Amino acid sequence: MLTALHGSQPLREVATDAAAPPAVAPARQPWLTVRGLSKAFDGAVVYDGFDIALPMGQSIAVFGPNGCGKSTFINLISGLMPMDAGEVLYDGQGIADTRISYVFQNYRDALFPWRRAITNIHYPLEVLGLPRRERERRVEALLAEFAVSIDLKTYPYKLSGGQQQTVSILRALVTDPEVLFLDEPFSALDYEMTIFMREQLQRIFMTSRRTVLLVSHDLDEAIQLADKVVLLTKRPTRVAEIVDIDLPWPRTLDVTTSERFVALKRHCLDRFTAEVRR
Amino acid sequence: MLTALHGSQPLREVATDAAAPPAVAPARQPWLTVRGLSKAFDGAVVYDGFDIALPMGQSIAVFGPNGCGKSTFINLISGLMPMDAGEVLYDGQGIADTRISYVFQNYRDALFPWRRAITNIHYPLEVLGLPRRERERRVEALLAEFAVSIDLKTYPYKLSGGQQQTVSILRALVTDPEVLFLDEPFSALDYEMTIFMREQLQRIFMTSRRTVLLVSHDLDEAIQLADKVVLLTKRPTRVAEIVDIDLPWPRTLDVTTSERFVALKRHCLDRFTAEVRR
Amino acid sequence: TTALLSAGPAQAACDKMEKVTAVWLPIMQTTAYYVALEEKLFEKACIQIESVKLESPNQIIDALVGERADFGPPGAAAGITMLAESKFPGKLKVFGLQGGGIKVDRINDGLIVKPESTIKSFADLKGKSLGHVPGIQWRTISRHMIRSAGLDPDKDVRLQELAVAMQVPAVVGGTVDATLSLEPVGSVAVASGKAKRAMTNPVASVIADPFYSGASVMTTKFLKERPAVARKVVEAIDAATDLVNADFAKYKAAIPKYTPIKADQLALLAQPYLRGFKDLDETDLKSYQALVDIFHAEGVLPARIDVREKLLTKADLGS
Amino acid sequence: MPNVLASTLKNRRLRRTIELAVGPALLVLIWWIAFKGQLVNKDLLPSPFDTLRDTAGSILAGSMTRDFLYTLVRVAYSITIAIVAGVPAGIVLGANAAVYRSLEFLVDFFRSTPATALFPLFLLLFGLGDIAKIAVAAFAAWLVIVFNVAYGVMNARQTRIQAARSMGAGSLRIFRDVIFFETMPQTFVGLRTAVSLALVVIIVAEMFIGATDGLGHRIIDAQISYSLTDMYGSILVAGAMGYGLNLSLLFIERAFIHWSGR
Amino acid sequence: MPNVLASTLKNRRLRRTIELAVGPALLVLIWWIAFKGQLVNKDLLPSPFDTLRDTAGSILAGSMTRDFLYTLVRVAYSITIAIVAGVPAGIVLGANAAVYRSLEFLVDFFRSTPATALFPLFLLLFGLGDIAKIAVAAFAAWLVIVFNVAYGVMNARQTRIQAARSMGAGSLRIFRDVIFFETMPQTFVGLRTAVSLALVVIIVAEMFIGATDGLGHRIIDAQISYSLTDMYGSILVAGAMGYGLNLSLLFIERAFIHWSGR
Ligand SMILES: Nc1ncnc2c1ncn2[C@@H]1O[C@H](COP(=O)(O)OP(=O)(O)OP(=O)(O)O)[C@@H](O)[C@H]1O
Ligand SMILES: Nc1ncnc2c1ncn2[C@@H]1O[C@H](COP(=O)(O)OP(=O)(O)OP(=O)(O)O)[C@@H](O)[C@H]1O
Ligand SMILES: [Mg+2]
Ligand SMILES: [Mg+2]
Repeated sequence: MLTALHGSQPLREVATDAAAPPAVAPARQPWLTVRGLSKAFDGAVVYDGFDIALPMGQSIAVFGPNGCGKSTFINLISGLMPMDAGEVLYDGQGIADTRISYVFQNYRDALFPWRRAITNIHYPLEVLGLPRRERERRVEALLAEFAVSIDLKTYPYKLSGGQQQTVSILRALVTDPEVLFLDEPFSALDYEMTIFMREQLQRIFMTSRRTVLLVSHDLDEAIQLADKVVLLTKRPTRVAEIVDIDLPWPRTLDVTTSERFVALKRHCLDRFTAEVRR
Repeated sequence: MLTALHGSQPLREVATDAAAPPAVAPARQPWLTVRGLSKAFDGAVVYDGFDIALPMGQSIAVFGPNGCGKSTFINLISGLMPMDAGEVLYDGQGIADTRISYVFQNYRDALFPWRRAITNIHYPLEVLGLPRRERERRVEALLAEFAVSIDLKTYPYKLSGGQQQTVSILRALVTDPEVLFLDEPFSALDYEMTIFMREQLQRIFMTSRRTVLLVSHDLDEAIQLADKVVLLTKRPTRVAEIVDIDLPWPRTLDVTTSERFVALKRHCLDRFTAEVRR
Repeated sequence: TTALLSAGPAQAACDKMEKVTAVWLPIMQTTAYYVALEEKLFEKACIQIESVKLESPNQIIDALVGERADFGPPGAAAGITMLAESKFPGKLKVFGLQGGGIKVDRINDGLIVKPESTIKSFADLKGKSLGHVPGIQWRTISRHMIRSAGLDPDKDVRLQELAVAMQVPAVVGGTVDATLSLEPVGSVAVASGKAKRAMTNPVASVIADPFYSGASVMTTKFLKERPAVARKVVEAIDAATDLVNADFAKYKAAIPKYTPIKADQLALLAQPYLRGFKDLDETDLKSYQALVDIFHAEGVLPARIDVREKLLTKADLGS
Repeated sequence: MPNVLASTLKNRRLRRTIELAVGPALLVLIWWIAFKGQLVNKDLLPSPFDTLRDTAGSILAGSMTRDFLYTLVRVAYSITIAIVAGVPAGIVLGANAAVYRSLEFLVDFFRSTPATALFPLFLLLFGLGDIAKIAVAAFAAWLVIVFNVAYGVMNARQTRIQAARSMGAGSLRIFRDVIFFETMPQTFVGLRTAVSLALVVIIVAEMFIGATDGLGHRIIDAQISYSLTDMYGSILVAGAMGYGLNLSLLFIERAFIHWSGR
Repeated sequence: MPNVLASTLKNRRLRRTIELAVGPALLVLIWWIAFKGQLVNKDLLPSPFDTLRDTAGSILAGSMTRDFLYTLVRVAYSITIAIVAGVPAGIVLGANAAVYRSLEFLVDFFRSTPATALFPLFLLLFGLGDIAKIAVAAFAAWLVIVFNVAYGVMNARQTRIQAARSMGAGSLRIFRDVIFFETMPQTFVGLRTAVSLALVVIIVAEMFIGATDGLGHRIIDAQISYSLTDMYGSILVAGAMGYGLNLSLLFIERAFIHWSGR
C-alpha cells in the first residue's frame, strides 16, 4: 500500500513500519522537520518555502531529476550551506548537536590530498578527539569488515575514481554517525563493489537504525535501501510524493525480485516520469 | 554464440557482424591495435606487455573492477598519458591523425570554468577552426537533437553534477568525432536522462558507425551499447575475455529483455566475478 | 704595540667607563674620529664608544635629534645641521668644522669630468648636464655655482641629482658631462685614471675660502647631562685632529678600515682641512656663516641663522 | 519586499564603506597614539592631523598632484612593459619543467639582487632620464610576474589541459585557451605584487638616481630639508597610490576571475 | 634491465646537472658578450672572468665569506619572524572577507611604500643597530607572506572545507587541518617572494642605513671606491645567496607539497 502525500504540506504521519525490526520500537518517533526552506542562487530559485518532515532513525532515499536540488537540499539541512530562509530541526534540535557524516557527490574534491587514504579515514576520529589507540582500533575494525583491496597507504589522487569513492564512504562510516548523508555514493563503484556496499549499508542500518539520507539515480538502489523514497519535482522543487517502501528488511534478492518491489518501482517511475515530463 | 578470446593474444578475427546494418559493409576492416603496452605508476605496474586488437567502427565496452586501469587505458591509447613502452595504431596510423573526443570520468575538472556551458560546447569546434556561423549552426543542431533543459548560459561550476556531465557529453559529441572515448559518462545522470543518452548514443552510433570506447560499471548499459565487451581482470591487468554481443541494433526494450541479452549478461557476470574473486 | 701597552693601564685607571654613542659617515672629513679610535684616545679618557656607521647625512642628524646618539664626530653635514637647528632649535652644538680651501691647499670638492673633456669651469657647462649629491643642500650650492658663472640654472644646465656611489660611473659612462663631487669621489676618480678634476675646490672659490661642508656636532642633551664626558670627547677629537693635521701621510693608513677607500688608493688621497674646537677662529665662522646665508638666500632656511649661537663655547664645557 | 531589498543594499553599501574606512582610520589612530603617547620622538614624527592638513594643502596647491602624476605615469609604463613581456614568458617557463629548472637561476638571482645595486648598470644602459627608471622598475616587476605565472602554470589542473589536448588543441592553443586562464588567479597575485614593487622601485629610483619630479624626489627633498609633514605626507600619498593600483587590480580580478577555487 | 635503469638514472642526474648549470652559464655568456662586444662601456663593466677570479680570491681570503654570513644571518632572522607572524595572520585575514577588505588598505599601503623611505621611522623605533635592519626586512617580508597566504585562503577549494565542517571540525581545526594545507602552494609562492625581498631589503639597508659588514656594505663601498670587480662580485654573491635560499625552499616544497594541482 502506498502512502502518497502530494505537495509540500508537512507530513504528520505516524511511523507504523510493520517492516521495521521489532527490536527497535521507539516510544516516540523523532522527526527531522524542515520548514519554510528557501534558497536561490543569483536569483535562480531552487527552494521557496519548502516544507518536509521525515522520520528519524529511518533510511530515506531522495530521487529526482538532475539539477532539481538534491545536493543543495543535503547541503542546506546538514548546515554546510546557509539557507536564505527556513528552519531545520533534528528531533527539535539544531544540526550542531547531531553527529553527521557526509559522502559528497563530488567525492574527489572532498578527500584531503595531503593525507594518505588511511589518514583520511582517520581524520573524522581525530576531529572527535579520540586517542590514537582507539582510532586505530576503530579503523581496523572497519577495514576488517570491508576488506577492500585498495592500497590505503597511498594518496587519494593516485587512486582511481572508484577507489576514491570507496575511501570517501569508509571515511563517512568510521565515526558511526547519527545521521548519514549519501549523495550518489556508489556512482563510480564497480559492479561487485556496488552490490557489496549496498549490503554493508543495509547491515549497518539494520543493526543501528541510524538516520540515512541517500540520493541516488538508481531507482532499484533507492527502493532497496530505503524505508521511504522522496520523489522530487523539477525546479522550483516540490515533493511530488513520499513513497513508503513497505518491504521487509533485509532486502535480499528475494525481496528485490518480489512483485511488491516491482510494483513500487513501477509506481515511482510513473510518478517520476510524469513529473519530469510535465 | 560467444566468441571468446582469452589472454592477451592479438585478436585477428574478421568482422562478420550479421547484426550490423547492411548499409555499412567495409571492404577491409580497420583495426585499433595495441602492442606491448606497459605502464607503471611509481613502481606499481598497471600494464605490462598488454596486447589487444579491437575492430574500428564498432562500439566497444570495457568492463572491469575499480582500479584495474580502465581510465589509464583510455588515457594511454588516446595519447594523453605517455606510455612506458608499447605502440598504439589506429588503422595503422598514430593517434595524432585521428579526430577523437573524450568524456572524462572526472567530468567536473574537465570543463573550463572560465567559459559558460554553451561556450564550453563551442570550444572543440573553435579548435577545429570552424567559423562562428558554422559553429553556431552545429551547436544549435546538436541542442535541437538533445533538447536539454539546462541553462547553458551559466558557468559549469554553477551546474549540478548531472548537468555538468551532460554538458561534458554534449561537448564531446559536437565535433562528430571518429573515435569517441566515454569514461563512465552517465554516472551522474538521472534515470530519465540516462535512458535518453543511451538512446542518443545508439542513434549516433547506428547512423555514423563511429568507433566508440565506453567504460561502464553498469553491465546492462555495456551490453546494450556495445558490439563487443572487453572484460578486464584485476591488476596486473589482462583481458579476461572479449565477448561478442551478437544482438541486433537498435537495442530496443525488446532486445534488452530478450533471452539472448540475459544470457550474455549472465556469461559476462560469471566471468567477471570469477576474475575478481580470484 | 706602544698604544696597546699604554691603553692597558689607562683603562685600568678608570673607575668606570662612560658609554657614549657616536654616529658617523664613512667619509674623509671623519678622519680625526678614525684616528681617535685607532689611537684609543677615547678609552684613555675612560669613554667607551658605541660606534654606529650610517650612510646618509640625514640619518646622522636624525639619530642626534632623536636622541639615539650623543655626538656626530667630524663629518656631519654642516648645512643640514643648521637646517635641523632651524626646525628643532637648541638641540645641537657644533664643535669643529671640516672642508677644504684653496689658500690652505686642502681639497673638499671638485668638478669631475672625463680626462678628454673640454670642460674647464662652470661657464663651460652651458647646454651640458651636471650631476650633484642628491638633496636640497647640494642643489642649492650647485645652482649658486652656476648662477655665479653667469648661467641660468633653470635653462642653461641640466642639473641631475646623483647618489655619491653613482657619480664616477656616471661621468665615466658619459651619462652626465660633469659632477660637482665631494671627496673622496674626486680622489677615487683620479686614482682610477678614468676621470679628472677640472676644478679643485670650486665651491671655496665662490662661497668662502676655506669652505666647510662638514661639522662635528653633539646634542645639547649630552652636553647638559654629562658635561665632563662631553669635554673629554671634544678633547679627544681635538687631539686626534692635531695628529692628523701634523702627519696626514702617517695617519691616513687608518682610512681604509673605516671608509670605502682601498689601501692602494691611499697614495692619491687628498688631505681634508680639519679644524678642531680649540682651533676655530673668526675666518672659520665667517666661512660657515657664508654657507648658511646661501641657504637662507635660496629660501631653504626660512630665517637667517647666526652660526655663532650654535657653536659650542668653552663655558658650555664648564671650563 | 523591494523595500527590504533596498535597505539591505543600502546596508551593504554602508558596510562596504565602513570596511574601506577601517584601514585608513586604523593607520591614523595608531599614528596618533604613537604621536600623543610620545612613543616616538616627537621631533621626528609629526602629528597625523598636521600631516594630513599640510598634504591637503600641497594637493590643492598642485605641486603634490604633479609629482603624483609623474610617478604614476612611470609606474604605468613599467608595469605595462612587465605584463606584456612577463605573462608569455612565465607561461613558457612554467610549461616546461626542464626550461624552468634551467632558467630558474636567472629569475631567482635577479629577484634577489637589489634594484638599487643595479642602478649603475641601468644608468649605463639606458641613460639618466626616465627610461632608466622605467627600465629598472619594469625589470623588477617582470621578474615577479614571470615567477608567479610560471608557478601558476606548474600548479595548473592537469585534467583541463588534457581535455583541451583530447580535442586536438595544439600547444599554442592550450597556452592561450587553457593555461592562460588556469593561471589567472596566480597571475593576479603576481600582478598585485608587481605593481607594488614597480612603485617602490620607481620611488627609490626617484630618490637615489635623482629626478626633478615624482614622489620619490619629493620624499628625499623633504627628508633632507626636515619638512617632516611633507615627507610623511608624500609617503602617505605614495602608499595611497599603491593601494589605489591594487584596488583597481582587485576590481578587475573580481569582475573577471569568477572561477578561482572551483 | 637494472643496467638500463642505472644508465637512465645516471642520465637523469646528468641532465639535472646540466640544467642547473645552464642559468649561470647563460649569465656569464651574456655578460661576456656585452663585455667583449663593447655593448657597454668597458670602464664600467668588468670582464666576467676577472670578476669571478677576484671574487674567488676574496672568498678564499675570508672577507667575502664574513660579509656573506652576516647578511645571511640577518635574512634568516627577518624571514623567521615574518613566517611566524605572517602565516597565521594571512590565514585569519583570508578567511574572513570583511576583515580582509578592512585591513587590505594597510597591507597594500605598506607593500607599496618603499622600505628605504621608512628607514628613518624604523631607525627611530628600533635604534641604530642590526635590529632596525632586521625589523624593516621582516616587515617587508611579512607583508608579502600575509598577502599571499590570504590569497591562498580565499582561493581554497570549498568542498574540502565543507568536508571537514561536516565532520564537526571547529574553525580552529579547519584552519589547522585544511586551510593551512590548502594554501600551502600559495604560501610557498609567498615564502619565495618574501625571502628574496628580505634579502633585497637587508642589502639595501646595509647599503643605505650603513653597516660595517654584510654584502650591502661591501657593494656600496666597492661602488664608491670604484672597484668594479668587487662590486659585481658582491652582487653576484648576493644573487647566488638569493638563488640558494630559493632553491632550499623549492626543495622543501617539492618534498612536502605533492598535491598541488590535484
Ligand atoms: N553555486 C551555485 N551557483 C548557482 N547555481 C547553483 C549553484 N549550485 C547549484 N546551483 C543550481 O541549483 C540547482 C540545484 O543544484 P544541485 O546540485 O542541488 O542539483 P542536484 O539535484 O544535486 O542535481 P544532480 O542530480 O545533477 O547532482 C541546479 O540547477 C544548479 O544549477
Ligand atoms: N597518478 C597516479 N599515480 C599513481 N598511481 C595511479 C595514478 N593514476 C592511477 N593510478 C593507479 O593505477 C590504477 C588504475 O587506475 P585507473 O584510474 O585507470 O583505474 P580505473 O580502472 O579507471 O578505475 P575506476 O573504475 O575506479 O575508475 C589504480 O590502481 C591507481 O591506484
Ligand atoms: Mg547533486
Ligand atoms: Mg576510471
